[in-house]
Amino acid sequence: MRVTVRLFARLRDVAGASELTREVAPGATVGAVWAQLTREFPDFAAYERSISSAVNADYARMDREVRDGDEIAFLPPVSGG
Amino acid sequence: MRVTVRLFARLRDVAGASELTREVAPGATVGAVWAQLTREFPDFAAYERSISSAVNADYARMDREVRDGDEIAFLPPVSGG
Amino acid sequence: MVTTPLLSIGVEPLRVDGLVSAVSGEGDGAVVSFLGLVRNHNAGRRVRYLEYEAYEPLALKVFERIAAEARERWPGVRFGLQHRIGRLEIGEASVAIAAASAHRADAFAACRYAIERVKQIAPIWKHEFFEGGDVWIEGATADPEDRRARAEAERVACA
Amino acid sequence: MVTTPLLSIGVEPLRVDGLVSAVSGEGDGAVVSFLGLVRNHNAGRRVRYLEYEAYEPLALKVFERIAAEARERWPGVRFGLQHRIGRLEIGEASVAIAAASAHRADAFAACRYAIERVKQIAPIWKHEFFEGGDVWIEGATADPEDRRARAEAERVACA
Repeated sequence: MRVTVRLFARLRDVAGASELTREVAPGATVGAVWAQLTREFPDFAAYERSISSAVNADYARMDREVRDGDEIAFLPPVSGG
Repeated sequence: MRVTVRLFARLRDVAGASELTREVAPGATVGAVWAQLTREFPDFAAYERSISSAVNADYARMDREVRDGDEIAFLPPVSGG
Repeated sequence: MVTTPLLSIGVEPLRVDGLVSAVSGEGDGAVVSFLGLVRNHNAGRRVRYLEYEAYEPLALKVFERIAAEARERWPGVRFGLQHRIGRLEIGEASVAIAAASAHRADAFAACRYAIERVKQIAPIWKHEFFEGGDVWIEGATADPEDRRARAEAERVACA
Repeated sequence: MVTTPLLSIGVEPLRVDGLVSAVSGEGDGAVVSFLGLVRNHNAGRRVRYLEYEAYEPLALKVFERIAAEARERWPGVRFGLQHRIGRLEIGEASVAIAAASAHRADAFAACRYAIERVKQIAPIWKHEFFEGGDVWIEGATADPEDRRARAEAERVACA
Protein backbone atom coordinates (compact mmCIF):
# COMPACT_ATOMS: atom_id res chain seq x y z
CA MET A 1 0.00 0.00 0.00
CA ARG A 2 1.04 3.62 -0.49
CA VAL A 3 1.31 6.47 1.95
CA THR A 4 2.20 10.12 1.63
CA VAL A 5 5.01 11.29 3.90
CA ARG A 6 5.20 14.95 4.95
CA LEU A 7 8.53 16.27 6.17
CA PHE A 8 9.25 19.58 7.87
CA ALA A 9 12.14 21.85 8.77
CA ARG A 10 15.50 20.10 8.76
CA LEU A 11 14.00 16.73 7.86
CA ARG A 12 12.70 18.34 4.71
CA ASP A 13 16.13 19.79 3.96
CA VAL A 14 17.82 16.42 4.54
CA ALA A 15 15.35 14.57 2.31
CA GLY A 16 15.30 17.35 -0.26
CA ALA A 17 11.50 17.15 -0.43
CA SER A 18 8.55 18.22 1.68
CA GLU A 19 6.38 15.36 0.46
CA LEU A 20 7.23 11.80 -0.56
CA THR A 21 5.13 8.85 -1.62
CA ARG A 22 6.30 5.47 -0.41
CA GLU A 23 5.19 1.86 -0.61
CA VAL A 24 4.87 0.28 2.81
CA ALA A 25 4.05 -3.27 3.89
CA PRO A 26 0.46 -4.08 4.94
CA GLY A 27 0.12 -3.65 8.72
CA ALA A 28 3.09 -1.29 8.88
CA THR A 29 3.18 1.16 11.79
CA VAL A 30 4.21 4.79 11.74
CA GLY A 31 7.43 3.61 13.36
CA ALA A 32 8.04 1.18 10.49
CA VAL A 33 7.62 4.01 8.00
CA TRP A 34 10.11 6.04 10.00
CA ALA A 35 12.60 3.16 10.07
CA GLN A 36 12.25 2.76 6.33
CA LEU A 37 13.00 6.47 5.83
CA THR A 38 16.00 6.30 8.16
CA ARG A 39 17.52 3.61 5.95
CA GLU A 40 16.96 5.90 2.99
CA PHE A 41 18.19 9.07 4.77
CA PRO A 42 20.77 8.06 7.39
CA ASP A 43 20.83 11.62 8.85
CA PHE A 44 17.27 11.02 10.10
CA ALA A 45 18.75 8.71 12.75
CA ALA A 46 19.77 11.71 14.86
CA TYR A 47 16.04 12.39 15.39
CA GLU A 48 15.26 8.88 16.64
CA ARG A 49 14.47 10.05 20.17
CA SER A 50 13.08 13.51 19.46
CA ILE A 51 10.70 12.95 16.56
CA SER A 52 6.93 13.34 16.79
CA SER A 53 4.52 11.96 14.26
CA ALA A 54 1.05 12.59 12.94
CA VAL A 55 -1.38 10.66 10.78
CA ASN A 56 -3.82 12.60 8.64
CA ALA A 57 -3.02 15.82 10.52
CA ASP A 58 -3.57 14.43 14.01
CA TYR A 59 -0.82 13.56 16.42
CA ALA A 60 -0.28 9.78 16.48
CA ARG A 61 2.08 7.43 18.28
CA MET A 62 4.76 5.42 16.51
CA ASP A 63 2.86 2.18 17.14
CA ARG A 64 -0.16 3.37 15.17
CA GLU A 65 -0.92 1.18 12.14
CA VAL A 66 -1.09 3.08 8.91
CA ARG A 67 -3.63 2.59 6.14
CA ASP A 68 -3.44 2.89 2.42
CA GLY A 69 -3.57 6.55 1.44
CA ASP A 70 -2.68 7.93 4.89
CA GLU A 71 -0.69 11.13 5.20
CA ILE A 72 2.13 10.45 7.67
CA ALA A 73 3.99 13.50 9.02
CA PHE A 74 7.29 13.48 10.88
CA LEU A 75 7.87 16.48 13.08
CA PRO A 76 11.29 17.45 14.40
CA PRO A 77 11.30 19.32 17.72
CA VAL A 78 9.09 22.36 17.34
CA SER A 79 10.11 26.00 17.71
CA GLY A 80 7.02 28.11 17.15
CA GLY A 81 6.15 31.18 19.14
CA MET B 1 -0.69 81.80 55.90
CA ARG B 2 -2.83 80.47 53.05
CA VAL B 3 -2.87 77.08 51.38
CA THR B 4 -4.80 75.63 48.50
CA VAL B 5 -6.64 72.40 49.28
CA ARG B 6 -7.39 69.93 46.48
CA LEU B 7 -10.15 67.39 47.05
CA PHE B 8 -11.02 64.35 44.95
CA ALA B 9 -13.78 61.82 44.42
CA ARG B 10 -16.21 61.60 47.32
CA LEU B 11 -14.31 64.19 49.37
CA ARG B 12 -14.94 66.63 46.56
CA ASP B 13 -18.63 65.72 46.53
CA VAL B 14 -18.89 66.13 50.30
CA ALA B 15 -17.17 69.52 50.27
CA GLY B 16 -18.96 70.63 47.13
CA ALA B 17 -15.70 71.93 45.70
CA SER B 18 -12.57 70.48 44.14
CA GLU B 19 -10.41 73.33 45.37
CA LEU B 20 -10.55 75.42 48.52
CA THR B 21 -8.32 78.14 49.91
CA ARG B 22 -7.87 78.13 53.67
CA GLU B 23 -5.99 80.11 56.27
CA VAL B 24 -3.85 77.88 58.47
CA ALA B 25 -1.69 78.64 61.47
CA PRO B 26 2.07 79.05 60.96
CA GLY B 27 3.82 75.72 61.51
CA ALA B 28 0.64 73.76 60.77
CA THR B 29 1.08 70.21 59.50
CA VAL B 30 -0.86 68.47 56.75
CA GLY B 31 -2.66 66.64 59.56
CA ALA B 32 -3.69 69.96 61.11
CA VAL B 33 -5.15 71.09 57.79
CA TRP B 34 -7.06 67.80 57.61
CA ALA B 35 -8.36 68.23 61.18
CA GLN B 36 -9.49 71.74 60.34
CA LEU B 37 -11.39 70.45 57.29
CA THR B 38 -12.96 67.65 59.32
CA ARG B 39 -14.45 70.24 61.68
CA GLU B 40 -15.84 72.03 58.65
CA PHE B 41 -17.07 68.83 56.91
CA PRO B 42 -17.93 66.22 59.57
CA ASP B 43 -18.37 63.49 56.92
CA PHE B 44 -14.62 63.66 56.31
CA ALA B 45 -14.13 61.90 59.64
CA ALA B 46 -15.00 58.56 58.05
CA TYR B 47 -11.77 58.85 56.07
CA GLU B 48 -9.57 59.43 59.13
CA ARG B 49 -7.75 56.10 58.75
CA SER B 50 -7.81 55.70 54.98
CA ILE B 51 -6.80 59.12 53.68
CA SER B 52 -3.56 59.82 51.86
CA SER B 53 -2.13 63.27 51.34
CA ALA B 54 0.14 65.12 48.99
CA VAL B 55 1.91 68.46 49.07
CA ASN B 56 2.59 70.21 45.78
CA ALA B 57 1.77 67.05 43.84
CA ASP B 58 4.06 64.73 45.79
CA TYR B 59 2.92 62.23 48.34
CA ALA B 60 3.55 63.57 51.86
CA ARG B 61 2.93 62.32 55.37
CA MET B 62 0.44 63.91 57.74
CA ASP B 63 3.27 65.23 59.94
CA ARG B 64 4.72 67.31 57.11
CA GLU B 65 4.76 71.06 57.87
CA VAL B 66 3.04 73.14 55.24
CA ARG B 67 4.25 76.45 53.87
CA ASP B 68 2.47 79.50 52.63
CA GLY B 69 1.13 78.88 49.14
CA ASP B 70 1.38 75.07 49.28
CA GLU B 71 -1.12 72.92 47.42
CA ILE B 72 -2.36 70.26 49.85
CA ALA B 73 -4.27 67.33 48.35
CA PHE B 74 -6.37 64.80 50.25
CA LEU B 75 -6.81 61.48 48.49
CA PRO B 76 -9.49 58.99 49.45
CA PRO B 77 -8.65 55.32 48.74
CA VAL B 78 -7.75 55.05 45.07
CA SER B 79 -9.50 52.95 42.43
CA GLY B 80 -7.66 53.42 39.17
CA GLY B 81 -6.94 50.67 36.68
CA MET C 1 4.60 59.78 12.47
CA VAL C 2 2.80 60.43 15.72
CA THR C 3 4.84 59.56 18.77
CA THR C 4 3.00 57.76 21.53
CA PRO C 5 3.89 59.07 24.99
CA LEU C 6 4.95 56.15 27.14
CA LEU C 7 3.30 57.53 30.29
CA SER C 8 0.13 59.56 29.94
CA ILE C 9 -3.29 60.48 31.25
CA GLY C 10 -5.99 61.85 29.02
CA VAL C 11 -9.50 61.65 27.69
CA GLU C 12 -8.67 60.05 24.33
CA PRO C 13 -9.59 56.40 23.70
CA LEU C 14 -6.73 53.98 24.35
CA ARG C 15 -5.38 51.60 21.75
CA VAL C 16 -2.78 48.99 22.42
CA ASP C 17 -0.99 48.82 19.04
CA GLY C 18 0.61 52.23 19.35
CA LEU C 19 1.83 51.54 22.86
CA VAL C 20 3.18 48.14 21.85
CA SER C 21 5.14 49.71 18.99
CA ALA C 22 6.40 52.49 21.23
CA VAL C 23 7.92 50.14 23.80
CA SER C 24 9.35 47.53 21.41
CA GLY C 25 12.97 47.60 20.31
CA GLU C 26 15.00 45.38 18.01
CA GLY C 27 16.38 43.38 20.92
CA ASP C 28 12.95 42.53 22.30
CA GLY C 29 11.41 39.12 21.79
CA ALA C 30 8.23 39.64 23.78
CA VAL C 31 5.69 42.36 24.46
CA VAL C 32 2.95 41.78 26.98
CA SER C 33 0.10 44.24 27.18
CA PHE C 34 -2.81 44.72 29.51
CA LEU C 35 -6.05 46.55 28.88
CA GLY C 36 -8.46 47.27 31.68
CA LEU C 37 -12.01 47.37 30.29
CA VAL C 38 -15.24 48.80 31.64
CA ARG C 39 -17.39 45.80 32.56
CA ASN C 40 -21.16 45.79 32.35
CA HIS C 41 -21.42 44.51 35.91
CA ASN C 42 -19.70 45.03 39.24
CA ALA C 43 -20.52 43.71 42.70
CA GLY C 44 -23.95 42.57 41.51
CA ARG C 45 -24.81 45.92 39.95
CA ARG C 46 -25.58 46.57 36.30
CA VAL C 47 -23.08 49.22 35.32
CA ARG C 48 -24.19 51.96 32.89
CA TYR C 49 -20.89 53.81 32.53
CA LEU C 50 -17.91 55.00 34.55
CA GLU C 51 -16.28 58.34 35.12
CA TYR C 52 -12.60 58.40 36.03
CA GLU C 53 -10.90 61.30 37.69
CA ALA C 54 -7.21 61.75 38.49
CA TYR C 55 -4.90 64.07 40.33
CA GLU C 56 -2.99 64.35 37.10
CA PRO C 57 0.42 65.79 38.03
CA LEU C 58 0.80 63.32 40.89
CA ALA C 59 -0.52 60.45 38.80
CA LEU C 60 2.13 61.08 36.15
CA LYS C 61 4.83 61.06 38.83
CA VAL C 62 3.40 57.80 40.17
CA PHE C 63 3.54 56.29 36.67
CA GLU C 64 7.20 57.31 36.49
CA ARG C 65 7.75 55.70 39.86
CA ILE C 66 6.09 52.47 38.75
CA ALA C 67 8.20 52.44 35.58
CA ALA C 68 11.33 52.94 37.67
CA GLU C 69 10.33 50.16 40.06
CA ALA C 70 9.71 47.83 37.12
CA ARG C 71 13.06 48.68 35.52
CA GLU C 72 14.82 48.17 38.83
CA ARG C 73 13.23 44.76 39.32
CA TRP C 74 13.39 43.68 35.64
CA PRO C 75 16.35 45.48 34.06
CA GLY C 76 16.01 45.98 30.34
CA VAL C 77 12.21 46.02 30.31
CA ARG C 78 10.73 48.90 28.29
CA PHE C 79 7.49 50.06 29.67
CA GLY C 80 4.43 52.14 28.77
CA LEU C 81 1.38 53.06 30.86
CA GLN C 82 -1.58 55.15 29.77
CA HIS C 83 -4.71 55.85 31.80
CA ARG C 84 -7.89 57.34 30.50
CA ILE C 85 -10.08 59.78 32.46
CA GLY C 86 -13.54 61.19 31.90
CA ARG C 87 -16.63 59.24 30.92
CA LEU C 88 -16.07 55.68 29.69
CA GLU C 89 -18.70 53.42 28.18
CA ILE C 90 -18.98 49.65 28.64
CA GLY C 91 -16.19 47.88 26.75
CA GLU C 92 -13.90 50.88 26.58
CA ALA C 93 -10.38 50.69 27.98
CA SER C 94 -9.52 52.64 31.12
CA VAL C 95 -5.87 51.66 31.27
CA ALA C 96 -3.30 50.31 28.80
CA ILE C 97 0.06 48.89 29.85
CA ALA C 98 2.77 47.39 27.68
CA ALA C 99 6.08 45.84 28.72
CA ALA C 100 8.71 44.70 26.22
CA SER C 101 11.69 42.54 27.01
CA ALA C 102 14.18 40.18 25.41
CA HIS C 103 12.39 37.32 27.18
CA ARG C 104 8.73 36.76 27.87
CA ALA C 105 8.98 35.97 31.58
CA ASP C 106 10.15 39.50 32.38
CA ALA C 107 7.56 41.10 30.09
CA PHE C 108 4.70 39.19 31.74
CA ALA C 109 5.94 39.93 35.25
CA ALA C 110 6.57 43.63 34.66
CA CYS C 111 3.17 44.14 33.03
CA ARG C 112 1.33 42.40 35.85
CA TYR C 113 3.35 44.22 38.49
CA ALA C 114 2.50 47.55 36.90
CA ILE C 115 -1.26 47.09 36.95
CA GLU C 116 -1.11 45.97 40.58
CA ARG C 117 0.87 49.08 41.48
CA VAL C 118 -1.52 51.32 39.56
CA LYS C 119 -4.34 49.95 41.66
CA GLN C 120 -2.34 50.43 44.86
CA ILE C 121 -0.90 53.91 44.47
CA ALA C 122 -2.10 55.86 41.40
CA PRO C 123 -4.25 58.85 42.50
CA ILE C 124 -7.14 57.93 40.23
CA TRP C 125 -10.77 57.32 41.16
CA LYS C 126 -13.60 55.47 39.53
CA HIS C 127 -17.13 56.81 39.79
CA GLU C 128 -19.55 54.04 38.91
CA PHE C 129 -22.98 54.89 37.48
CA PHE C 130 -25.18 51.83 37.72
CA GLU C 131 -28.86 51.06 37.29
CA GLY C 132 -30.36 52.75 40.30
CA GLY C 133 -27.60 55.01 41.49
CA ASP C 134 -23.94 55.86 41.55
CA VAL C 135 -21.01 55.20 43.84
CA TRP C 136 -17.38 56.23 44.18
CA ILE C 137 -15.28 53.09 44.21
CA GLU C 138 -12.75 53.21 47.01
CA GLY C 139 -9.98 50.65 46.86
CA ALA C 140 -6.55 50.96 48.40
CA THR C 141 -5.17 53.61 50.72
CA ALA C 142 -2.36 54.96 48.57
CA ASP C 143 1.07 54.71 50.19
CA PRO C 144 3.96 54.41 47.76
CA GLU C 145 6.38 53.71 50.62
CA ASP C 146 4.44 50.69 51.88
CA ARG C 147 6.86 47.82 51.34
CA ARG C 148 4.27 45.16 52.00
CA ALA C 149 2.10 46.47 49.16
CA ARG C 150 5.06 46.43 46.80
CA ALA C 151 6.01 42.91 47.90
CA GLU C 152 2.43 41.80 47.30
CA ALA C 153 2.53 43.24 43.78
CA GLU C 154 5.74 41.30 43.12
CA ARG C 155 4.19 38.13 44.51
CA VAL C 156 1.12 38.46 42.28
CA ALA C 157 3.40 39.16 39.31
CA CYS C 158 4.87 35.73 39.97
CA ALA C 159 8.31 37.32 39.83
CA MET D 1 -16.41 45.23 9.38
CA VAL D 2 -13.68 42.65 8.96
CA THR D 3 -13.96 39.80 11.40
CA THR D 4 -10.72 38.63 12.96
CA PRO D 5 -10.44 34.86 13.14
CA LEU D 6 -9.63 33.88 16.70
CA LEU D 7 -7.31 31.05 15.70
CA SER D 8 -5.27 31.42 12.53
CA ILE D 9 -2.02 30.86 10.68
CA GLY D 10 -0.99 33.00 7.75
CA VAL D 11 1.55 35.24 6.09
CA GLU D 12 -0.11 38.56 6.90
CA PRO D 13 1.45 40.85 9.52
CA LEU D 14 -0.07 40.47 12.98
CA ARG D 15 -1.63 43.33 14.91
CA VAL D 16 -2.88 43.09 18.42
CA ASP D 17 -5.77 45.58 18.38
CA GLY D 18 -8.00 43.45 16.17
CA LEU D 19 -7.41 40.35 18.24
CA VAL D 20 -8.04 42.24 21.47
CA SER D 21 -11.36 43.52 20.14
CA ALA D 22 -12.31 40.09 18.87
CA VAL D 23 -11.91 38.40 22.25
CA SER D 24 -13.41 41.13 24.44
CA GLY D 25 -17.00 41.05 25.59
CA GLU D 26 -19.09 43.36 27.73
CA GLY D 27 -18.50 41.27 30.82
CA ASP D 28 -14.73 41.38 30.52
CA GLY D 29 -12.65 43.66 32.71
CA ALA D 30 -9.22 42.61 31.49
CA VAL D 31 -7.52 41.64 28.25
CA VAL D 32 -3.93 40.45 28.32
CA SER D 33 -2.08 40.08 25.07
CA PHE D 34 1.27 38.68 24.08
CA LEU D 35 3.29 39.40 20.96
CA GLY D 36 6.35 37.35 20.12
CA LEU D 37 8.80 39.52 18.18
CA VAL D 38 11.75 38.67 15.96
CA ARG D 39 14.85 39.71 17.93
CA ASN D 40 18.05 40.95 16.31
CA HIS D 41 20.11 38.47 18.30
CA ASN D 42 19.85 34.88 19.48
CA ALA D 43 22.35 32.65 21.24
CA GLY D 44 25.15 35.12 20.50
CA ARG D 45 24.32 35.34 16.78
CA ARG D 46 23.28 38.46 14.89
CA VAL D 47 19.96 37.52 13.37
CA ARG D 48 19.14 38.83 9.86
CA TYR D 49 15.62 37.46 9.52
CA LEU D 50 13.54 34.36 10.27
CA GLU D 51 11.41 32.05 8.21
CA TYR D 52 8.59 30.20 9.92
CA GLU D 53 6.99 27.08 8.56
CA ALA D 54 4.01 25.17 9.92
CA TYR D 55 2.11 21.97 9.38
CA GLU D 56 -0.95 24.12 9.04
CA PRO D 57 -3.93 21.75 9.45
CA LEU D 58 -2.37 20.17 12.54
CA ALA D 59 -1.28 23.55 13.92
CA LEU D 60 -4.85 24.84 13.73
CA LYS D 61 -6.06 21.75 15.60
CA VAL D 62 -3.38 22.34 18.21
CA PHE D 63 -4.53 25.95 18.61
CA GLU D 64 -8.06 24.65 19.20
CA ARG D 65 -6.67 22.23 21.75
CA ILE D 66 -4.77 24.99 23.56
CA ALA D 67 -7.92 27.15 23.58
CA ALA D 68 -9.90 24.24 25.02
CA GLU D 69 -7.27 23.59 27.69
CA ALA D 70 -7.28 27.26 28.64
CA ARG D 71 -11.09 27.35 28.84
CA GLU D 72 -11.11 24.19 30.93
CA ARG D 73 -8.56 25.63 33.37
CA TRP D 74 -9.93 29.20 33.36
CA PRO D 75 -13.64 29.00 32.58
CA GLY D 76 -15.01 32.14 30.99
CA VAL D 77 -11.76 33.21 29.37
CA ARG D 78 -12.13 34.21 25.72
CA PHE D 79 -9.07 33.44 23.76
CA GLY D 80 -7.38 34.25 20.44
CA LEU D 81 -4.15 32.91 18.95
CA GLN D 82 -2.61 33.84 15.60
CA HIS D 83 0.74 32.69 14.25
CA ARG D 84 2.53 34.09 11.27
CA ILE D 85 4.55 32.02 8.79
CA GLY D 86 6.91 32.90 5.97
CA ARG D 87 9.72 35.42 6.12
CA LEU D 88 9.73 37.78 9.11
CA GLU D 89 12.03 40.76 9.57
CA ILE D 90 13.51 41.98 12.85
CA GLY D 91 10.83 43.56 15.03
CA GLU D 92 7.92 41.83 13.32
CA ALA D 93 5.51 39.70 15.33
CA SER D 94 5.52 35.94 14.87
CA VAL D 95 2.69 35.18 17.27
CA ALA D 96 -0.16 37.15 18.83
CA ILE D 97 -2.23 35.86 21.73
CA ALA D 98 -5.06 37.60 23.57
CA ALA D 99 -7.06 36.40 26.58
CA ALA D 100 -10.05 38.29 27.95
CA SER D 101 -11.70 37.65 31.30
CA ALA D 102 -13.84 39.30 33.93
CA HIS D 103 -10.75 39.43 36.15
CA ARG D 104 -7.14 40.09 35.31
CA ALA D 105 -5.61 37.12 37.12
CA ASP D 106 -7.28 34.66 34.75
CA ALA D 107 -6.44 36.72 31.67
CA PHE D 108 -2.75 36.88 32.60
CA ALA D 109 -2.57 33.18 33.43
CA ALA D 110 -4.41 32.01 30.31
CA CYS D 111 -2.28 34.17 28.01
CA ARG D 112 0.97 32.95 29.54
CA TYR D 113 -0.20 29.35 29.51
CA ALA D 114 -1.06 29.61 25.83
CA ILE D 115 2.35 30.82 24.69
CA GLU D 116 4.02 28.08 26.72
CA ARG D 117 1.80 25.47 25.09
CA VAL D 118 2.45 26.90 21.63
CA LYS D 119 6.16 26.43 22.22
CA GLN D 120 5.61 22.91 23.52
CA ILE D 121 3.22 21.40 20.98
CA ALA D 122 2.45 23.61 17.96
CA PRO D 123 3.93 22.04 14.78
CA ILE D 124 5.75 25.20 13.75
CA TRP D 125 9.46 25.66 13.05
CA LYS D 126 11.74 28.64 13.02
CA HIS D 127 14.52 28.86 10.46
CA GLU D 128 17.03 31.44 11.62
CA PHE D 129 19.15 33.31 9.09
CA PHE D 130 22.04 34.98 10.90
CA GLU D 131 25.26 36.69 9.90
CA GLY D 132 27.35 33.82 8.64
CA GLY D 133 24.80 31.08 8.15
CA ASP D 134 21.41 29.66 8.96
CA VAL D 135 20.02 27.10 11.37
CA TRP D 136 16.73 25.37 12.09
CA ILE D 137 15.81 26.04 15.68
CA GLU D 138 14.74 22.83 17.39
CA GLY D 139 13.01 23.22 20.71
CA ALA D 140 10.60 20.78 22.30
CA THR D 141 9.60 17.30 21.22
CA ALA D 142 5.90 17.83 20.62
CA ASP D 143 3.66 15.55 22.68
CA PRO D 144 0.24 16.96 23.48
CA GLU D 145 -0.47 14.08 25.87
CA ASP D 146 2.58 14.79 28.03
CA ARG D 147 1.08 15.74 31.38
CA ARG D 148 4.34 16.99 32.79
CA ALA D 149 4.67 19.52 29.98
CA ARG D 150 1.14 20.75 30.58
CA ALA D 151 1.76 20.98 34.32
CA GLU D 152 4.92 22.95 33.65
CA ALA D 153 2.97 25.39 31.47
CA GLU D 154 0.47 25.84 34.31
CA ARG D 155 3.29 26.38 36.79
CA VAL D 156 4.92 29.04 34.62
CA ALA D 157 1.52 30.69 34.15
CA CYS D 158 1.47 31.10 37.92
CA ALA D 159 -1.99 29.58 37.91
